[in-house]
Amino acid sequence: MTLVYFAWVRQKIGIAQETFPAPPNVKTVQDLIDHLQRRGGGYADVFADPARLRAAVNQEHAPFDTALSPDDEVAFFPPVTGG
Amino acid sequence: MTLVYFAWVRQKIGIAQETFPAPPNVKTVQDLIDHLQRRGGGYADVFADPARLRAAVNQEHAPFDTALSPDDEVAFFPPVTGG
Amino acid sequence: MIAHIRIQQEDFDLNDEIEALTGETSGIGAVANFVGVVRGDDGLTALTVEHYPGMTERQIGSCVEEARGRWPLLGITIIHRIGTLQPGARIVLVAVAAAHRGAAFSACEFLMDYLKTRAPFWKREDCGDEVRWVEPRVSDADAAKRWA
Amino acid sequence: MIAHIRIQQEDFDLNDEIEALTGETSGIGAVANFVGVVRGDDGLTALTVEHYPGMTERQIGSCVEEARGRWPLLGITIIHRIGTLQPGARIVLVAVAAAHRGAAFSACEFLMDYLKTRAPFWKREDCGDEVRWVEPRVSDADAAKRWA
Repeated sequence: MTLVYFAWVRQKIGIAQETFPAPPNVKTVQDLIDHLQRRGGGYADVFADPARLRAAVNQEHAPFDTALSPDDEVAFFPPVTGG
Repeated sequence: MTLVYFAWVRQKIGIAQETFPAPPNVKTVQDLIDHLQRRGGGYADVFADPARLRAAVNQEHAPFDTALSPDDEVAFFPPVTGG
Repeated sequence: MIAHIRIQQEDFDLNDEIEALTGETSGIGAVANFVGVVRGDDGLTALTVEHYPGMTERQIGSCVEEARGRWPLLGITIIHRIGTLQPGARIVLVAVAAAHRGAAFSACEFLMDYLKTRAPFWKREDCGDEVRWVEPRVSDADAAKRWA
Repeated sequence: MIAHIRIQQEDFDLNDEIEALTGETSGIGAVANFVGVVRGDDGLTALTVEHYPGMTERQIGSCVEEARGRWPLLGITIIHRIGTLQPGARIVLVAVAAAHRGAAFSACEFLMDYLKTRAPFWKREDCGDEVRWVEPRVSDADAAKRWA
């Protein structure tokens, strides 16, 4: 699984992208959020309040109950502010 | 009174502008239409069907019951098609 | 708020017009524009636009005043070309600047609807040897009624 | 119908973009455009736009497809700038060509509303020494809901 971060999510975590070998209990975006939050540091800060976050799976907007597969690209970012 | 004509109204009458010393019985735009229609020729043709015409008095759109004064500029034209 | 109204034969430069609008005020975040183009369908070979000098500026000016009263606008530019135009030529520009896009879009549509039904312009179409004056579209009258 | 979607640092030329749109088809009578500008209020010194390459093009592409299904359109150009922009700079262009203005205006507003709420762009504001990420506006979410 590839994880990508944008805007203040990227700034707090400190990296833009990482490879993540998902353990078997990470079945949805919400599972992934719970898992990453337990890493502490910037991750704990970012994922402590998931209501401030949005996710995309394979470049499509994805609610947190979206199921994940090992080859997915999962992105976390704040609500978009373009235009 | 000054009379001005535009688009096919001007083409049928054959002139763009004329000075018109209004007789006392021409009190409204409708009176003027009736008067001009009796001139015959291109005037009769143009003013035979007033529903196809619009008028302006002193450069403001004017319904046919608008009262006229001797110094007015009165325009006749088809519905506008700009933009 | 500055309003630029011009009736001219020449084409216009969109970059210059938008820069002139946005350069005047620091609070502008949105510019909605409408560019009208001479349609080349139905065998049209040329379009000639005639207007009523004086009344045109007066009617467009009153449309602008009405728009200013309805929305918080920061700038308006209206350019209408006259004379003979070829298919594909630009015929009209309405550009409206505001802080946010809602007001800019609404005022731009409003101004186009009012321009179409109030400003004294008339279009004559040349289709080969045939010449005809354009008839008003009922949909334009309906569009203008939305704002009443 | 041709759709041009570009994500770029450079500014764009409005004349060129409108000519490219209208030169493609003879039936175009209306081009509605929206130009977004970096507002210079609140002491803003610079605005930096970040995006998610790949997802951006995909999301804008699906907005374009949805617009094409709703209105009879003849051309769409969407340009969004990225990187650091100064106050007064142009940030986005949405241009929509159609035979008549109703469809062009509606689709242009629709695309802006969807772009604001779906395309993965984020804005960071520099106000002197202070840096802050722009928060989404509730009014943008409400605007997008109109089309649901």
